[in-house]
Amino acid sequence: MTALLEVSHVSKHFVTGGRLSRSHIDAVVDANLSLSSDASEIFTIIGESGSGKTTLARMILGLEHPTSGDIRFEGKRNAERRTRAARRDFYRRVQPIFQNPFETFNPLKRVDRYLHASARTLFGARTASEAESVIDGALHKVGLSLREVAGRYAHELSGGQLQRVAIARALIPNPSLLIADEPVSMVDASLRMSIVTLLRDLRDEFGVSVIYITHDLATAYYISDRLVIMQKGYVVEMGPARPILDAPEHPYSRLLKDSVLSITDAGTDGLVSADRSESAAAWERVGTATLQEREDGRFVRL
Amino acid sequence: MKAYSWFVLKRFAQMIVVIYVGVSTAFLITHLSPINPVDSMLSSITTRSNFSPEAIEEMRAALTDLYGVDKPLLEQYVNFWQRFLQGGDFGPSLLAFPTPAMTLVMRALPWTVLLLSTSVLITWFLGNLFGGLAGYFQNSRLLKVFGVASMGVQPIPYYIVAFLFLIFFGFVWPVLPISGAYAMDVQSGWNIDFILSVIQHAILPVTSLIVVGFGTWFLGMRALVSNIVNEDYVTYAELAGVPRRRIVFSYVMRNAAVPQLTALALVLGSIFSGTIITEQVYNYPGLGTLLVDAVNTGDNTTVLAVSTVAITAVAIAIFVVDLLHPLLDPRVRAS
Amino acid sequence: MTENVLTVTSLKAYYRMAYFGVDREVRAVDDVTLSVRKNEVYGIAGESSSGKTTLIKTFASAIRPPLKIVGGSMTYHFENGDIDPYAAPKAKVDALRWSHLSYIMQGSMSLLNPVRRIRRTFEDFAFRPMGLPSSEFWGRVESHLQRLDLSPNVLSAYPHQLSGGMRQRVTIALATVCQPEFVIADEPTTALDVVVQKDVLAMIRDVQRQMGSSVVFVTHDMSVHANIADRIGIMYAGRLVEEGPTRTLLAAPRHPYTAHLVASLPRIGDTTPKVALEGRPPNLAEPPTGCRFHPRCPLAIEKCTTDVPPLEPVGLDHRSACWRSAEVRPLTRIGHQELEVAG
Amino acid sequence: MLAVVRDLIRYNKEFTIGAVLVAIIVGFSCLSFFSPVDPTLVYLVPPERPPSTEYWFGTNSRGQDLFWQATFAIRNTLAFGLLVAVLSRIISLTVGLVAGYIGGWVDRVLMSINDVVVALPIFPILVLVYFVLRADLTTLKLAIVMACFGWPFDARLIRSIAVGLRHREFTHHAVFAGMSARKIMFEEHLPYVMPIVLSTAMANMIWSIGLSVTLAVLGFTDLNIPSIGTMLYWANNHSAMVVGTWWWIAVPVVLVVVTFVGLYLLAVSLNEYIDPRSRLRRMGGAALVSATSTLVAEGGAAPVPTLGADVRGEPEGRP
Repeated sequence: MTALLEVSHVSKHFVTGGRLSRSHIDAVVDANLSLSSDASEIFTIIGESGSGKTTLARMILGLEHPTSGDIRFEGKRNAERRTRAARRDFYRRVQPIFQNPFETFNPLKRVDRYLHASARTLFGARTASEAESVIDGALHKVGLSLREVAGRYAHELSGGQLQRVAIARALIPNPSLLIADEPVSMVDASLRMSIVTLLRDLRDEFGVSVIYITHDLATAYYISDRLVIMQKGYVVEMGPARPILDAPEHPYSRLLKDSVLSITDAGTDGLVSADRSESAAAWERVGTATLQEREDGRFVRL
Repeated sequence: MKAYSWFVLKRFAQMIVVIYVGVSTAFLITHLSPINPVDSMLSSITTRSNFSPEAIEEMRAALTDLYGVDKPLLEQYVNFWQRFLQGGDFGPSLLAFPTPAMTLVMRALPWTVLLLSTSVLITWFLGNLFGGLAGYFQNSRLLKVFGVASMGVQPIPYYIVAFLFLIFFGFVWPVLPISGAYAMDVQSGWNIDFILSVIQHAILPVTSLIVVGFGTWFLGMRALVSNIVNEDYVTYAELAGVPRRRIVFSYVMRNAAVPQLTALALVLGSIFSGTIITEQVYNYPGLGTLLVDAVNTGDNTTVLAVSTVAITAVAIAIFVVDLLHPLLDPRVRAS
Repeated sequence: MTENVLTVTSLKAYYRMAYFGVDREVRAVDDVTLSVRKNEVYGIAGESSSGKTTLIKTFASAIRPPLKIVGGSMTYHFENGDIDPYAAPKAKVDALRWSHLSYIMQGSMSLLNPVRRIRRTFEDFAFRPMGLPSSEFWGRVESHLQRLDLSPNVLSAYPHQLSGGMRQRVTIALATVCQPEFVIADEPTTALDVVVQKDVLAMIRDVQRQMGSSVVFVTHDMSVHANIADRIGIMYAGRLVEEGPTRTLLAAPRHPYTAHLVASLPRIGDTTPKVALEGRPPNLAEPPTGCRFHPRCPLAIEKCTTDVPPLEPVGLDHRSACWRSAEVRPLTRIGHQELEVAG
Repeated sequence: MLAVVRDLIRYNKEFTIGAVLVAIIVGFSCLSFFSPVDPTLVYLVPPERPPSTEYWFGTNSRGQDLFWQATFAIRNTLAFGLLVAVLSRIISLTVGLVAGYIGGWVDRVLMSINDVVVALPIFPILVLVYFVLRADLTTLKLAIVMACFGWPFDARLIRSIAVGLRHREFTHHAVFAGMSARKIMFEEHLPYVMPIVLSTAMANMIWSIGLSVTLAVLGFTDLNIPSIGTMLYWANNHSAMVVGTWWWIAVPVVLVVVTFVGLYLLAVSLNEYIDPRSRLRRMGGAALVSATSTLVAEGGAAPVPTLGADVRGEPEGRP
């Protein structure tokens, strides 16, 4: 079983501030996860802001280099991809989806620019018509068509549409891994589910694995196969998605779940500020705590 | 206060580096010239009669020290720094032989500092005040007039504005003295007549500097404030019905002052150049007039002395302005 | 004395803009009638381009060109009498600010003046409206902070020294220190993390209960409304399409947009397929004719495309603007009531 | 391109005035190519004649026709300003982009050099350079020296834009879409860098011309090349004010003032026009028909970063 992606003992340590007023931040501490290339799955990374989930995603994408440990995609480390050709191969296999659709597209340029670039350089389409058919195919996968998108500027489309175009662009080289960093947080709630279900359909119909980064437990519950919960850089709970979210074991996971508001608590007056004591206590011991395995396959850092 | 002391230390180190690089640049430039100044300056002295031999000897020593052909460049560089650090003993000037060049410079420096500090203070405050009001009250016609005037005057160089003022007050409406720092018949010292005369003579140069400087600050502040006005904390204060005067000064202007102070540190170098150019037009006895006279008489030591002192003075002035920065911006103080 | 604190009758507020020769009128708020009762949290929900932010800007009488009131009227009912902010002189309206009417703005991170200690900001905002001698004023402020379990030494800090959540709490304390009768909150918790969000919402609800004042709470997040609002008004394309008590509106919506909105939200523990709302948010420079939801509405009929449905009562304290409101069924089950799922 | 100019002229008063002034100056300086007389020769016409139908700008004490003299003067001054502007743009663009894009210690080193050069008073150094080189300080050498001191203000500005662009999401998007670094820099990022380069180029021209005129008036340059500065130098030398030939001073002063004001207005309006934010608003103008872009700023989940604030219209300010 060749591993699609292996993240072993990866840590990332930032030093900010000038030479004199230094401040040290451990963004990610000893993160481990692996995706197999046999079965496509949706692997979710859950965490609040500052939990290190985005830093981990950027390291997998090669936008940041880990301070220690290494990340291998199909056996090769990012640092080994020196030449442009090697990097292009990596881009054919791994594609990102960014958070803010309006920031993903250069507001001054037409939207289909990126589609053509991917079709030509990544997919290798030689003629314009070949490129257009590849693009149209990818757009259909996300429920759009080239006619709707050609020649348009980013602000002429809605957030939901733009995000779909971004996903279509990522699908052009038929990647085996999509890394979606909070892909729906900027999209209207009613349209959010259409994109979340789209990610699930991509897994089922096209065998694309997705690393889904979010702070929203509800969407995570809806589409994830496995998930990781991160607290200030540490993986505190990891394993099969639904069992963990139905009955979280780690105090921080429980705190997260209790804090999630839902329309079902209408009229139940359940709005009382969450009790942080247990989670704070667990955080004190995080340095010495280790990941302990449970029967249902999850790991909890206690 | 630990953060503040770190900040001061960092800024002080920056100043030292600027002085070192600037003064070294001056040294290198003087050594670019093909002709060797030693014999040219000595010959022009010895042709003039009855100067004490020790003074001539002293000049020869200084010149060979600095420009001696036989000495390697590195040794001259070391000598140069030794002389600079001993209070700028570059040897006697040609202009007023045998008085040392540095004495002439030290006599001229205070006048430049007087002109520079008064004009910078006035333009910085007035320019930012009116620019801030123009940025906040964008419909007021009076402030729009200021805007148009600033746009008209701001690009005009110091020399031209000073020259136009000179013509106006020299020929058209001669009510102000147009040259020198104080009247001849006044005894210099801390007496009233002298001070009044100094003020009267300074009016024209300072006004000329203010007219040029005001536009820069006015337009910079107006652009800055027209952005700050859309900041959340300003809109929120307006929503809360906080009195307009309090919003304009403590919210809008107070926040705009921080970047405007950094801007002052950035442009101090060019304002200094402008000041000594303006001095020369009114032959105000500052560094500018001294520099031009030195160049016209081929006085190497004084030109070198003026350049090095100018570079050092600007570096110190920038350091002082940087020290004010944390006082205006608590984020720097507490970071 | 009506038991309302604010009545709005057929309010119209449009953006009128001219850009390089292109004149455009955007009908952000188009004929909205609603009233906010005393001692109530009235939630206003709506997605992008629904007009909800423009609506509450008109509530706070904080509009500047190019936004203009083009029709209808609005009246505050405060202790010292009724006042129409758009008819009354500016000075009289400004006198209301912070004493009777306060505002918690979006962008909670940058509402406090960065170069000014929190103490001075409290003084700027609250000293004049409170009208108390200085010692008594600071006593009142400190007790108010204690009640919101904020330590008084937060007053001597600068905003950048506080965390995001703490800054939001201080803003809420600032907006409620004068015990105003009417507080407008525009997406106050959108930028916060889930855990901090719940604390801040609980804080807003507690303060509202202690002061007995009315809060208009705007957010696009229906689950926030479910937890904090007593009544909810749903905005779509500049119009109020449904209004009712929170529980009834979520469990038994009587407008297709609300039904779809509620049904499309994922919940932990619920894996039933979610039906997303198709189509694009409306274009308010040229809104669709008749009911503005008809292009995306599964129940739309000929009448919907021509006539604008009025906001009619459809139940106790429950109004809906839909020609087929009777036939609207909830698309999902909420709570324990047994309601079959609409076709 | 024509549409851009038409748009600017219609909606931007400053641009129109600026363009007219600069056009006059450039036109006037082109006349120098048709000048019947060699500007360096003296005593060709009766000296000190006031402006008249025969000698439009009058003649000076050195027997030169000021009209033709002025065409050469303004041409040389403008050419010098352009040369310094181009040279200093090259340096500030390279330093700014390299520091911005590469970052790390390269950025710190370049920026500390920048901070040192910015703190040096330029006039005394230029005088020192003249004093040392004297005759062989050709215009080209002076231009190079000025360019070496004129780049730091703008390098930091360009760097901050480059740093901003490097971290924007659409840059990562372009990289992953397979665009080459060159294509990203020239097609994606250039429209953001151009406004700064253009407006700072004009500001730099104003600065360098101002300094060169000042040096020339003091006699610190090659005095027989006709330029605005040397004209003023000879006018002073012959104490024009005392003698009464006021037009000898008025001509160069008016010309240089018109040049500066024209360049300045052009720089300000061009910067405002090319500035991506206002371009967005103009595109937004056309796209206002689809009000989603307006009302997206209404709230909901998709705040539009720059467009929202702009589309709400020009702030009318507070009456």
